[in-house]
Amino acid sequence: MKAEVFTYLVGGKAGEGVKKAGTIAANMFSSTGRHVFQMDDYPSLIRGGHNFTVVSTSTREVLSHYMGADLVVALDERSYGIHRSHVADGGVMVYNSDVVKDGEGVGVPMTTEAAKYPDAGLRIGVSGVAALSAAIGQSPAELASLIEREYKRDLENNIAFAGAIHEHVRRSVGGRFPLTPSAAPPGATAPGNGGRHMFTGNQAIALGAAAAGLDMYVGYPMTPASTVLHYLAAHEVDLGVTVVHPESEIAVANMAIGAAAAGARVMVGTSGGGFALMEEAFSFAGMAEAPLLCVLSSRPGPSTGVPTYTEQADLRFALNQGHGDFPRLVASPGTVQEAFTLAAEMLAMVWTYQTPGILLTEKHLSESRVTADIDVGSAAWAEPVPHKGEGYHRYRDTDDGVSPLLFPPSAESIKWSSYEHDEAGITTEESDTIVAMHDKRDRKGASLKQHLRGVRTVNRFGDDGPVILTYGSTTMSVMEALSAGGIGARVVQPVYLEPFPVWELEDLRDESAIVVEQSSTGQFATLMAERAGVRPSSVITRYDGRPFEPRELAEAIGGAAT
Amino acid sequence: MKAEVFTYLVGGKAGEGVKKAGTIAANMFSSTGRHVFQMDDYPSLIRGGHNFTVVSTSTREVLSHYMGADLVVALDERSYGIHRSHVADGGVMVYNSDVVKDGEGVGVPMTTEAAKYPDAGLRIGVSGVAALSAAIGQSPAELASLIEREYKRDLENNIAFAGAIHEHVRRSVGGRFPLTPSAAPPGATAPGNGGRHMFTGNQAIALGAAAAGLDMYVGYPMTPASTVLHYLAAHEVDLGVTVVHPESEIAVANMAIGAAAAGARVMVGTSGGGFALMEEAFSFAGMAEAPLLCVLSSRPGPSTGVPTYTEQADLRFALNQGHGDFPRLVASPGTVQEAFTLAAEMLAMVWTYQTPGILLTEKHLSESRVTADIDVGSAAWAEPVPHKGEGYHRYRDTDDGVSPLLFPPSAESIKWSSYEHDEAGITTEESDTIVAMHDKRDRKGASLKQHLRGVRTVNRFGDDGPVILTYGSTTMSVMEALSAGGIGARVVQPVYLEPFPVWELEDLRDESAIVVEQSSTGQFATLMAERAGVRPSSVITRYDGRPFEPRELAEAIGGAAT
Amino acid sequence: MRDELLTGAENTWCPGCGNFGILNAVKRAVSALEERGIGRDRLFMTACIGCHAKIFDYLSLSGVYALHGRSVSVAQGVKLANPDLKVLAFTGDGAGYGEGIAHLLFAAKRNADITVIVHDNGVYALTTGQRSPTSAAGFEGPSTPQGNEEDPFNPLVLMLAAGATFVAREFSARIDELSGIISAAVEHDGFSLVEVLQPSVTYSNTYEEYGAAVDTVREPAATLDDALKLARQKERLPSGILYRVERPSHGTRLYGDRNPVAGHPSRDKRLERVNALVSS
Amino acid sequence: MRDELLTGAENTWCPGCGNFGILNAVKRAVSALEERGIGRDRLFMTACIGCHAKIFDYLSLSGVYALHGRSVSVAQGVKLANPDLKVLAFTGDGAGYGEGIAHLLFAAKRNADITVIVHDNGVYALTTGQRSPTSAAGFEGPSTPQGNEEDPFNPLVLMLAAGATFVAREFSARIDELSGIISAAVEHDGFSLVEVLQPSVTYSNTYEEYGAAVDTVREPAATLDDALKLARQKERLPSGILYRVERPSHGTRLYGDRNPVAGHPSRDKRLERVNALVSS
Ligand SMILES: Cc1ncc(C[n+]2csc(CCOP(=O)(O)OP(=O)(O)O)c2C)c(N)n1
Ligand SMILES: Cc1ncc(C[n+]2csc(CCOP(=O)(O)OP(=O)(O)O)c2C)c(N)n1
Ligand code: SF4
Ligand code: SF4
Ligand SMILES: [Mg+2]
Ligand SMILES: [Mg+2]
Repeated sequence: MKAEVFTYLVGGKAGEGVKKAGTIAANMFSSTGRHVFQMDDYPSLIRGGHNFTVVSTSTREVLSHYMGADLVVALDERSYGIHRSHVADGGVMVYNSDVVKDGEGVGVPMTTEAAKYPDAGLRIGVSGVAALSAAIGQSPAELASLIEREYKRDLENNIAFAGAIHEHVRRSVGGRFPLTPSAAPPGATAPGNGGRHMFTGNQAIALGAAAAGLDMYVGYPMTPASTVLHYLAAHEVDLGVTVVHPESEIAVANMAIGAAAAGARVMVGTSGGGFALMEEAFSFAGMAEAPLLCVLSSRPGPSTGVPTYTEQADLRFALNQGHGDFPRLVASPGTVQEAFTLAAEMLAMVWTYQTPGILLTEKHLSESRVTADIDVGSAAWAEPVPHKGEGYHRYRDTDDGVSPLLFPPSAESIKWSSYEHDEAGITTEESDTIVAMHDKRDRKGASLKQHLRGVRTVNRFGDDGPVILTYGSTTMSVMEALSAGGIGARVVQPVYLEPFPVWELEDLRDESAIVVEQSSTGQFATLMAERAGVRPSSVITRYDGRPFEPRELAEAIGGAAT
Repeated sequence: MKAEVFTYLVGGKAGEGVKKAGTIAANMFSSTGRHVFQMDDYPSLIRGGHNFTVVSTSTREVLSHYMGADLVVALDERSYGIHRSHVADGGVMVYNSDVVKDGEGVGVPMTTEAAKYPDAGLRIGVSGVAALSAAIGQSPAELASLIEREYKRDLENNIAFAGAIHEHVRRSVGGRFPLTPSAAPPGATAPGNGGRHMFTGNQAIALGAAAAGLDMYVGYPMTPASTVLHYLAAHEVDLGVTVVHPESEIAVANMAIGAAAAGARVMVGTSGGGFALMEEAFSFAGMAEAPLLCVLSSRPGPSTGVPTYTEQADLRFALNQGHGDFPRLVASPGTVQEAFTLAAEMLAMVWTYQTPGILLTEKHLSESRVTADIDVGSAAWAEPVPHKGEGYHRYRDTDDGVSPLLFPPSAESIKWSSYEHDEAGITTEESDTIVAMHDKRDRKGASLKQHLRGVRTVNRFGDDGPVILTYGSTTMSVMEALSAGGIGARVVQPVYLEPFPVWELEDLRDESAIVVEQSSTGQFATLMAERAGVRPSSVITRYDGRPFEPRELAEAIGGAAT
Repeated sequence: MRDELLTGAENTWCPGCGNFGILNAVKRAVSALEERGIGRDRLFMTACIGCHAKIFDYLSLSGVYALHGRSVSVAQGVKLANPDLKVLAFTGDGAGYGEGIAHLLFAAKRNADITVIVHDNGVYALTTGQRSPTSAAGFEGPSTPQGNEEDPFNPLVLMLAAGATFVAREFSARIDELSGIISAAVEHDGFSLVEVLQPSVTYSNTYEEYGAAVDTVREPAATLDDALKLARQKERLPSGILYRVERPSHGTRLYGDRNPVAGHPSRDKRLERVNALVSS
Repeated sequence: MRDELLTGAENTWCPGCGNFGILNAVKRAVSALEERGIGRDRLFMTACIGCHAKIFDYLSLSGVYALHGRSVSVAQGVKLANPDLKVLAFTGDGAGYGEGIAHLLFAAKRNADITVIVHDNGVYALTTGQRSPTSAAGFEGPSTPQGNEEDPFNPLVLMLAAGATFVAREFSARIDELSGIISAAVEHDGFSLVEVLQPSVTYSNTYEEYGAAVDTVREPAATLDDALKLARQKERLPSGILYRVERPSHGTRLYGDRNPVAGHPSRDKRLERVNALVSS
């Protein structure tokens, strides 16, 4: 099983171009039509420390990086020490022999070679690409043209430096890992000549929302949600989405509600701590019936936690935000494709039902870069029920609880309110009106739930073997573990978590199941037990901030299943 | 049943002294040793509108006001209209005949009488007291001495005005409702001559925390929590509790964490919207292991909602605050006495287990004023596990997960952190340390849970009849409804809600039960079904902002039980 | 005759409250703006929570009744979404200078094209009279029964320091002057702050004090230095437009003449753009 | 030899980062304070989140590593709980002048007796270089690839406007001057702000610019007017203690010479007081 996946790992200091080397490697693979999964592991610092990127590639779909790498490139001593144990059977370690003495593997004097040119420290990452190029059997000319595309600044020195490294590696392991191209993917999104596109989860979310008609994104930087902000800001002009970065998350959420009241399809994004600051506005959106879509990308908590790593411990937090009774939507994508579709679908749904929603994801999906066929045309389109005719009341008490929308400029007055209000939006303290408005919102919640019955809310994979319950980015880990371990199982992945799609899970009541999640207390297992009546026979958790490793997870699943 | 309770209702405009009249009435009753329940109903405005106060009193314990009043005093026209239907059988309406023409009941020209003196508008509330005095058979002299105690400003005019009203009322219904004094309560807290003390829930909470050693209260005004702030500020000097009112709830929560790190027993308080703003700090307290006790007093939500009324829709919000996995304590008192005990117990527990806690209550308990025997000596005392000896590590990884505390000034360095950290409090991103610290906190959660097994976590009343599940201030409504309706039932009231005391509720698994709560979606019923496996046969909810009325509730319970 | 600018909701301000003056001034300003071609359909209001904010229920204008302290943020969101609207944010001294002061400073800094009207009564009125950021030292409220231990902010100085391009002060009793200032503020292309000295008859009855101390400023100060000096006067209260300067407004600097809402794309158009990016 | 003031935690600032200068200056200030009788056991630090805040892990002082933007609030809580401590709050331009600016303004307003040290590098460094409240207009960061559309705050002017009683500015490379300012700030009885011009070699390498523009101010300005003028200079960067004035500090005004923590009552004592109130 494993052999069909080739894994490349490059490690070094932050600021040395480790991530860039990984990205170039991934692009190289995907451009031949291969499937690729790229995972960046980096601490919360800007220069130094220890970064690494793992890229796994195959001719079949690959849904996780593997920590057993065929080719490891260690740019510094720390990387050599850490990643020695990550060299797979038959794999090769290429290390910087200037800083590692008597290492095992292929020693290359990277520092010495780099010192021949200015800015030695910044250049060293290029050797990661050069070593890979040699190991997969590229010629020096092929490498040179790659460098030309990717390292444009100070090009000549880069080519010379890369060539020298290539030569060192070629001598001992040149062509050791020839990679076959994969079948060409369906035309629409294919780059160049049968290649595949790669997206991070955050890019897919941004694109999905854009495809659903996003007009404005409001965000304040917070890892691992920041790249939604960065990506949309970078494409502000070509997409036609306005991007605003205000003074705080509180400003973000309240500005977004204002934008929605003016008619703009709007989205916000942050991580746990930032989302906590939006909580008051989340409840405000519930009362005002503001369509407010929030991307909540988790990292290990509580509090500041471990900012650049992954965890799934914000589940109960996401499901229960905001004081008071009001309908809300929470869903979590399992893959990059799904992130695209779901972002669009959720934007459309919060606009139809005028209530806040949370797209819950984790660093592992947000920042991993994966080959994915994104079917842009399949995206939902956010289109609220428009008011027609005379006599506008913002909170008209309709059968399904949904009040038609009208936007300014308008001759009729349109009043949104955080207070309990009457149909016209005027504050009320009257017993009957309070009840009527509670009932209206609850009915709207019921309509939303009814709507969800027509939507695919739970994914199922496989038709026999033990039941495995998982969600979010851990879905990818589970699926890859099953491939890696050759395990048959029935995987059940709820995509929608609130309203909880109990109707899709009736068959699991009182069934025993293996639960796989990234939270120390087993939040998802508890949810599935409480809401769906599942009996978790075994809860496989990981909470050290690192995503599951497929082979390790396969072993754990194997153990749990017997 | 009903007859043993006498109810007095006075209604008028805000600013007319309605609440004061009710308070004086309540004090009059309680000073004779009678049990009293006073409920103030007021909109969110300062002058005008419609306020009323209901005071029910009995020689037995009385746990709710009744809306069927024996004596209604309507100071203005609106009150007459609204409260006509609140006159009980055999009851009397005393109304302002200057503004109500052809009313039924005892018309008194209150405005005309008041106009004889300056500041007519402010004086009119005195007539509420004067009418009551006449109706219960007090002499003009008794009334005069009452006025002397209670309306000191412009005393002579008040006495003259009160006397005139008294005379009007005495003529038709003088002495209609003679009230027998009650048995003298246990000595300790009794005022004067066999009287009883009255406290609001918020006063009891403040006193309970003070009795447990509170050093500092930090608060930002928000109804219905503001009176904790006001009460402690008023008694800052005599209690020796420092009271701080900073710029926002975010400042409140973070200041409180700082105060705790310096060793101060600290408490904060707010309502839903304000608590939402503290959520980030709540998770911070989870990570830093800061003892942070928060009073969360609910009003109808979502969002700004209906600020001066009551609801219980913040339950799931309270139970799930803060991102990430960390232990937390949530409990809700059912009565004013319990509010006192629980506040002390919770302050002690958050200090022992160094984790945040929420004392969840509602406007109905916070602001209702009730006769209560508060046993000050029974209060818990907050005392953390102190560090002894050498080599201090703030987050020492102990068996029970509790790290001893040391406070500055200190020669050893004491480091609290919002980041994941090692035992010394230094930031970590290491896999093993992250796991160890998660495990330590989870173990501490288990210790807290173990501790709770030794605490009374669930109250039970009655030994046969249907099971009724309720919590918080609704407990009072349920108990009074059972008295009012002469209904036998087994009432189960979980006081602690997180850790959820499932061990106390095993006998209810798969049992059917009537659930009574104030939330439109039945949050408590869902919790009891999910966590304790109870089958709610019927969920009696009220969500118009008003507390349950005992006779109405008795009927609903009667209906549900059959 | 029904007043078209009022919703008809019951007014629950205390009789004599300074908020009535503000309400009347706003109504006059709306009429004046209409005469100058800014129709009320293009006016949009936001409000915080407090006595002041009840103006939301009374005025028959479109808007958002926002959270305590957040009307200024909501207003900026509205304006950025649809720059054709003229947005008025109503706030109090507690909401605007306390809970939400950050938003006010940043709105001034980035010259957000909104008008902020602060009903400054020096107290948290609706929550029964606690001290606010502009309460005098020694002020006795229920949270400071022994007297406010803080000195008040000078909000005008703060706003000038933050970069506000239009700063005015007026007394709520001077309805003509106030309505003139409000319409000028709405017409100002950029951030405008109107600090209104508003007596709370119940908690802080300052009619006489303000009546005696207010001085009309005929012309805005020529320089920021002069404006700072005017704003820092203590015995007298210079009123009127104290400072006005032109700077490009936030929306313009952010996206030129784009209008996100008016320019909302068709689905085809948008999918084309997304496709182009996905396939690039 | 192990440096007693360092924890030994690995330092992960970029080589050449201005934060090193601040760290060294603080260490010197701690020694100087010790010589003047303020032992390090009485020093307490709080930090926000950001590159700057890593100083928390490096310095071997007691403290709280707080949330992004909240070190100033936590510091005030510490100080009010135990006024015997000297509290230093470390913050960044993003944390202190952005997310948490309200706390800074109110700390100045109420003259909280804490020292705030702002590592102002004009950028959100730790989150990879987005613009901050002090970034220049046009600054290109990942959230503003087309250039920052806002003008920067002048934080010194804001702090003076808020009522700060001690305002200083220094360049992180001038370690001697900076350490002197920090120890003076700690000794100041009341709120002190130390704005440190801190180059981020990675995102905003301003060593030369600052080196050339810094002017030493020998004496604090005599009046607030003068201080405002000094602070508003644009071409040159007056550095040193720009303004210093005495006002009673917050704790003193709130509760005189009470010390909540040191005065924590015995249980008996407290129950006696509660009983007295309950039975009154
Ligand atoms: C987050 C939050 N905190 C507190 C409150 C309670 N609250 C409502 S109005 C108010 C004070 C308002 O003061 P100000 O803005 O000066 O308005 P005024 O009533 O004086 O007009 C407060 C604290 C709230 N609604 N929301
Ligand atoms: C509530 C919250 N929002 C966002 C973040 C993410 N965050 C961490 S550091 C930082 C910016 C720090 O900027 P600054 O204070 O200038 O510090 P620097 O890194 O430049 O020293 C941000 C936005 C966070 N930790 N918490
Ligand atoms: S309390 Fe004060 S501000 Fe509020 S309505 Fe009354 S007078 Fe006006
Ligand atoms: S990114 Fe900038 S502020 Fe952060 S450590 Fe590097 S140089 Fe210093
Ligand atoms: Mg006010
Ligand atoms: Mg910075």
